[in-house]
Amino acid sequence: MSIKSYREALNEALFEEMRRDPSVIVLGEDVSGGAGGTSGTRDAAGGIFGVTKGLIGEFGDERVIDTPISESAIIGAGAGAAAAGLRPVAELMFADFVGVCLDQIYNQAAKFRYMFGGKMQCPLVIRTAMGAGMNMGAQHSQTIYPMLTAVPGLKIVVPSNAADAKGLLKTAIRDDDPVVFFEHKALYNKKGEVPDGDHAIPFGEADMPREGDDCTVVAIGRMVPFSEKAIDSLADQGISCDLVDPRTVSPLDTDLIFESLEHTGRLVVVDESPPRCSLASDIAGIVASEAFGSLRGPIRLVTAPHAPVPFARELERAYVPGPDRIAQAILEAVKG
Amino acid sequence: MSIKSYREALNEALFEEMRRDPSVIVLGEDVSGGAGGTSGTRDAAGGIFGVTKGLIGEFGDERVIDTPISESAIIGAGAGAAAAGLRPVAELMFADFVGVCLDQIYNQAAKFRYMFGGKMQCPLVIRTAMGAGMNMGAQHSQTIYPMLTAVPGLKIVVPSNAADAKGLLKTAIRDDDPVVFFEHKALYNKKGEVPDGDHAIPFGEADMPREGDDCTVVAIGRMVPFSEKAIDSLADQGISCDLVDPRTVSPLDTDLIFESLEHTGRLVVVDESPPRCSLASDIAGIVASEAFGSLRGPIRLVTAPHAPVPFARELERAYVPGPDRIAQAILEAVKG
Amino acid sequence: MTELSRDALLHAYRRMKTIREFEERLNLEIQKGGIPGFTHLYAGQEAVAVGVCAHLDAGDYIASTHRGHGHCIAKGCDVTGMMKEIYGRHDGLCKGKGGSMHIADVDQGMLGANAIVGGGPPLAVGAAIATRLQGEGRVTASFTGDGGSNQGTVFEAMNLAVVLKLPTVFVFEDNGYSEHTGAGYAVGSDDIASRAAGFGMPAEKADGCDFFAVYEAAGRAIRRAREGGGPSAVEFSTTRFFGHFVGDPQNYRAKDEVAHHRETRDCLKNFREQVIAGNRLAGDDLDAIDEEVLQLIDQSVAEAQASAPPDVGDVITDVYSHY
Amino acid sequence: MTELSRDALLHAYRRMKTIREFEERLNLEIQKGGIPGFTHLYAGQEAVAVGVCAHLDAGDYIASTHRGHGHCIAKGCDVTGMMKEIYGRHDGLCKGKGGSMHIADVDQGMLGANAIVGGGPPLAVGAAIATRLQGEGRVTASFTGDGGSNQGTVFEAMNLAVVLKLPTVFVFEDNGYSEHTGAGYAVGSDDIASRAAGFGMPAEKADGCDFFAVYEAAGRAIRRAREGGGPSAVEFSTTRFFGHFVGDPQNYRAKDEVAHHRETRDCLKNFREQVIAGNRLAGDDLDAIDEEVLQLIDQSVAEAQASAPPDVGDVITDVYSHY
Ligand SMILES: Cc1ncc(C[n+]2csc(CCOP(=O)(O)OP(=O)(O)O)c2C)c(N)n1
Ligand SMILES: Cc1ncc(C[n+]2csc(CCOP(=O)(O)OP(=O)(O)O)c2C)c(N)n1
Ligand SMILES: [Mg+2]
Ligand SMILES: [Mg+2]
Repeated sequence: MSIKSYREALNEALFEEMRRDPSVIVLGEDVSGGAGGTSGTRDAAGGIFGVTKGLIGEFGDERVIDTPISESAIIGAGAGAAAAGLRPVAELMFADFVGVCLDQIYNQAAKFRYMFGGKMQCPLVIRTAMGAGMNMGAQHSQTIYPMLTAVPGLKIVVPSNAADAKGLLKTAIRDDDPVVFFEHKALYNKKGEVPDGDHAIPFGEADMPREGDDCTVVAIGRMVPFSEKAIDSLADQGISCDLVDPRTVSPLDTDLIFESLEHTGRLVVVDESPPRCSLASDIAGIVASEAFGSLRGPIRLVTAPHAPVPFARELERAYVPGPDRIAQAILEAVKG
Repeated sequence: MSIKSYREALNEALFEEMRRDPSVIVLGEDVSGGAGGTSGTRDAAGGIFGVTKGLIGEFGDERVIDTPISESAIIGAGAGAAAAGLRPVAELMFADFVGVCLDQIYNQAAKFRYMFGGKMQCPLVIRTAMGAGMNMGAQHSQTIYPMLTAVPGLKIVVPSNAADAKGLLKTAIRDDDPVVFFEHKALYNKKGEVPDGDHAIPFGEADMPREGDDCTVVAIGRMVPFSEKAIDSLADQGISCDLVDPRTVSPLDTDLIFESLEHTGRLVVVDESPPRCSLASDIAGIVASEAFGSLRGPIRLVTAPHAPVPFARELERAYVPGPDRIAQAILEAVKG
Repeated sequence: MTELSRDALLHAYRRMKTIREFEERLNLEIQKGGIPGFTHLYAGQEAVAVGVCAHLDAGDYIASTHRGHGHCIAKGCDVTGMMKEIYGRHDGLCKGKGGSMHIADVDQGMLGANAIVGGGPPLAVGAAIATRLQGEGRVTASFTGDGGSNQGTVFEAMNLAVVLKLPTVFVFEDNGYSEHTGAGYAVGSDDIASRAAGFGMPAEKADGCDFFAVYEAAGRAIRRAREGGGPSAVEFSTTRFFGHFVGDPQNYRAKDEVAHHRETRDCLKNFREQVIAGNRLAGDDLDAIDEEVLQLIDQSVAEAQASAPPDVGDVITDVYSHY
Repeated sequence: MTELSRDALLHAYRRMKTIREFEERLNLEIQKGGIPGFTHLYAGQEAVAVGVCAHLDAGDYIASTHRGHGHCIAKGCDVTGMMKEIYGRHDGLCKGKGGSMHIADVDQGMLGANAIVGGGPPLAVGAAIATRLQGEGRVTASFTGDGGSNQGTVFEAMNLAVVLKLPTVFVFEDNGYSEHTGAGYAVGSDDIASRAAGFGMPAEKADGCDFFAVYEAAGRAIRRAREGGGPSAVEFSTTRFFGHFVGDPQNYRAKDEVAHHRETRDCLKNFREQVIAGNRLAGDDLDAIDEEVLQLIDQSVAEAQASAPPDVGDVITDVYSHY
């Protein structure tokens, strides 16, 4: 164990996996940086969030590939390289840019295995930065993962802390199916205990960072630390909650959610996305159809409003679900 | 009133709106067809499903614009023309192709009004053909509308019959916001009574083609006629249902759904999409949070499986929810 | 044609003839019914697929299009497995899950037909990243039509290949039409090759109805790629003998256009004339192949029609390796 | 420069100087804190935005980029409204909902800065469909960087504009870098103009640090568009005086590069020298403008800092016209 930031944990996972397996490559915009620059320095960026920092020094530019601003070509090249035997980790700088490469993700990589009768595999990992909180505006702050959770053939990972970031990225790279790995940009600097060396977390196994009796809270990504705050703030009112962090939303560990619900009977789902066709309504819908009997009251959905992400600090703060709104929803669920 | 096919109803709406308003234009691949061909015939296609047939003859090639295979440019040009004062109807030949133009739909057109403080409007209509049933395979048979329902700023229309097709397309063209209009390709030949002349159906007002007491069935697009079959097949067992056809899934008429539920207490949601983050789980989630008190039993979700759309007849038939599965779900809901 | 051995010539002719008969027969069978979906036939363009793939072996990859039967056969996919796939049978190349527009066989280096126009080139570029890293002088090629050449993904793929100096070849097949629209309308530049050249790679044009012209031009590009010379583009003018898909009324084409092309631009006829005139092969050699091919196609159709559909339980298999 | 009246010269200088001081001041204010998000400064490239927009009026449309302040000012957006927007104030040009990367003012024909690289050109092409149909000889222009020139959407937009012969101009600003990557690496072709020419439209290059060179080249292209001659591309080599965004350590740049460019490639210095040498304007004329501009910027910053944030209730307004 050692204390590392979410960013450092991801970087460590990449180093370890690239050392372990020579078929792992990294490609994307500025994953090294400095190509064609006047200083002659490579690794000038190491990814604009620094997650791929240092890789080119050890692995060279045949395995750490800077690309033009051509997301369809980046993701498509990743998918093609994966079909041809590599394990590419393609970086989509911001999740919002899925708009310029969705086809290669959802009609190509995601469908190869099925369309081709199980005979082609596509072990592609797409790493991407998502989420609001840094006033980057409507086109650089979206969560996006609900759109891709809807796509059969993809596995969707949303780590909420440094240890999971490392353990899930290692699993993603070793997985034989295409994985979209959503990193919350407001978490990159968040530090936590991270197991050293080989630490791989299986997909489809949720974590439960809080345990309690009165309510089950399911939260995703950055909403997990916010929910921990909310839950802890209710302790002095004698309210305790199970907090379920799915870690992967596809596959989704419904067992743990259902199990917890049998005990608590109350459900709050917290998702940074706008409400429609979100993970919040998705999980609520699954529960209402498969675990209805456990519900002792209405499910509370805590999401962003049905609006784009605004720029101004005050507006963005009002937009993103925070500990207060989560605590409020828990109170309503428990009292209601 | 006169009997028309879904295709003819759409074509009529386009003729009427283009006559009414010179700022309405149509653009897309082969919306006329024959440009650059050796026969010299224009209108060789009229859209590959024939929906734009005849328009070029009356309105000319400055208002009926054939384009190269460049969906980002098609949708982006539509958005830009809309921002500059036109009311473009852009055709995205198959909804599956959203993958090569999503950015222009969801980051551009959908967000203009909000990002720019309400000062820009984008009255763009994107018409697109969706759905399975014709053995077109994994990349030409998807429903897609759940992905776009998740996008604030878009209005999403899914007509289930010829009359609605005409009435909703006219409303879409007159609407000042971007609208994505999903036409089910298996419905194009379906005939029905269509009001002549000006017939515009407001968005956000669901229809109720069946009324009953035992269960509320909410179905979308082609699932509406399938649900009618299913409901009718249960009549002799003394089971009757409300059937709610939302017609527009964004905005969604939750009032009518809730009202019906108060009466029936049972809910079945039918969606041709795969289950995750679908309209089925979305509507179920909304009900479980806002109308929980009306529910007397688990919500039944009838969807496609979590898989791409298969090619072979037998597989596709097993993939698409049909009247039997819907009837089965209603029975479970009522008995359960 | 000097470079080609007698066996190579026979092999090329067999492949072209197999494609032709495969498509001619499909055209009939589809009209009879019994084949699901809609199918795009490659007849008329055989010289392109075969002339390019004659330079490739199973370790080299190609990415294809919605009109992929010819590319599959040229790259060595099993004809009966393809026919069964197109019929949607359980023992088709893709278990009946893919169909005509989604035939792939990675063991043959065939990365798949693709129902998304412009979907293939980025994949071929990525496969070239792999083959170069694996370091065995292997190359990749993508096929794109005149219509597909206008898709942004194809332009991005070309620039990326140039930037990374990848061993890949962009093959453009100008058959004159993108569905119902003429190439002269939708391709704004003088031609596809000059636009590709603008991206900073060698680009040449050749007659796609002349196998030898294709073979030579493709050979130069593929050799360059193998030798580390980076990507190239080759544009072939060709023609399709059928509509965009079976059932297309083809109102956009002059009445006599297809007949005229079958008369004057038939790559099989041309090949036969050239090899006989050059005393490389005898008419009997070719006739014998014609016979064998017809039998092969009969056989494959019979097997396909006799084969069972997939088990409906398979609708949910093969989505993931594990989930 | 003969073509330009004294007023036009003064106007151009004022706009360039306004952009320069706007950006220099933002660079300071951002480092002090108080400005949300991250901001891309246009300083160094002023001659391009102003030289192009000098040929446009409010009825003509432009589509901009993430580095849009210069384009906005050159097209006539209100400077104080922009400053307030960048500070995220309720009375900003976009009510504080857009911010630096999303400033638009449709009344000025400004279709918006755009945080999606390559997002703008398709919009400008579409606006040209509108202006042509509305038939008043109005034109549109899109601005794209060297990095953005590799985006598929830009290539598609160029081909579509050529096919439809639309009155639009593709302006490419090569400032040497795409974030941390050199243009020489990411643009595979010799240059952006030759690649654009391959699409079948006139394309020329000019020095983007010389206002008059920009003015002449842009003028030819815009005149061609107005007169129905169809689209053109113009590439301007320029330089950015700051990092990709404020805070960029710029490790990819040689230590002295920016200083050298400020010394030798400052479009404002060049302009001053040229107009004085040509006896078109006196130094005093320019000094007077410098004074006024500094006051304007001071004023706009003061107003922006004094202004109130948006009402949190507005987080859900302006999503739809009605819903
Ligand atoms: C992204 C996308 N857009 C449109 C289509 C519909 N479509 C299928 S084939 C085709 C024409 C392709 O023309 P070309 O590239 O010349 O190939 P050809 O059919 O001539 O072989 C079109 C428009 C598609 N499948 N994918
Ligand atoms: C589609 C997309 N990809 C990547 C980015 C991230 N990004 C923002 S600016 C930029 C560099 C743009 O370079 P260039 O076009 O030369 O414009 P400049 O910054 O030099 O003005 C990148 C990669 C983006 N905003 N959108
Ligand atoms: Mg073609
Ligand atoms: Mg640049």
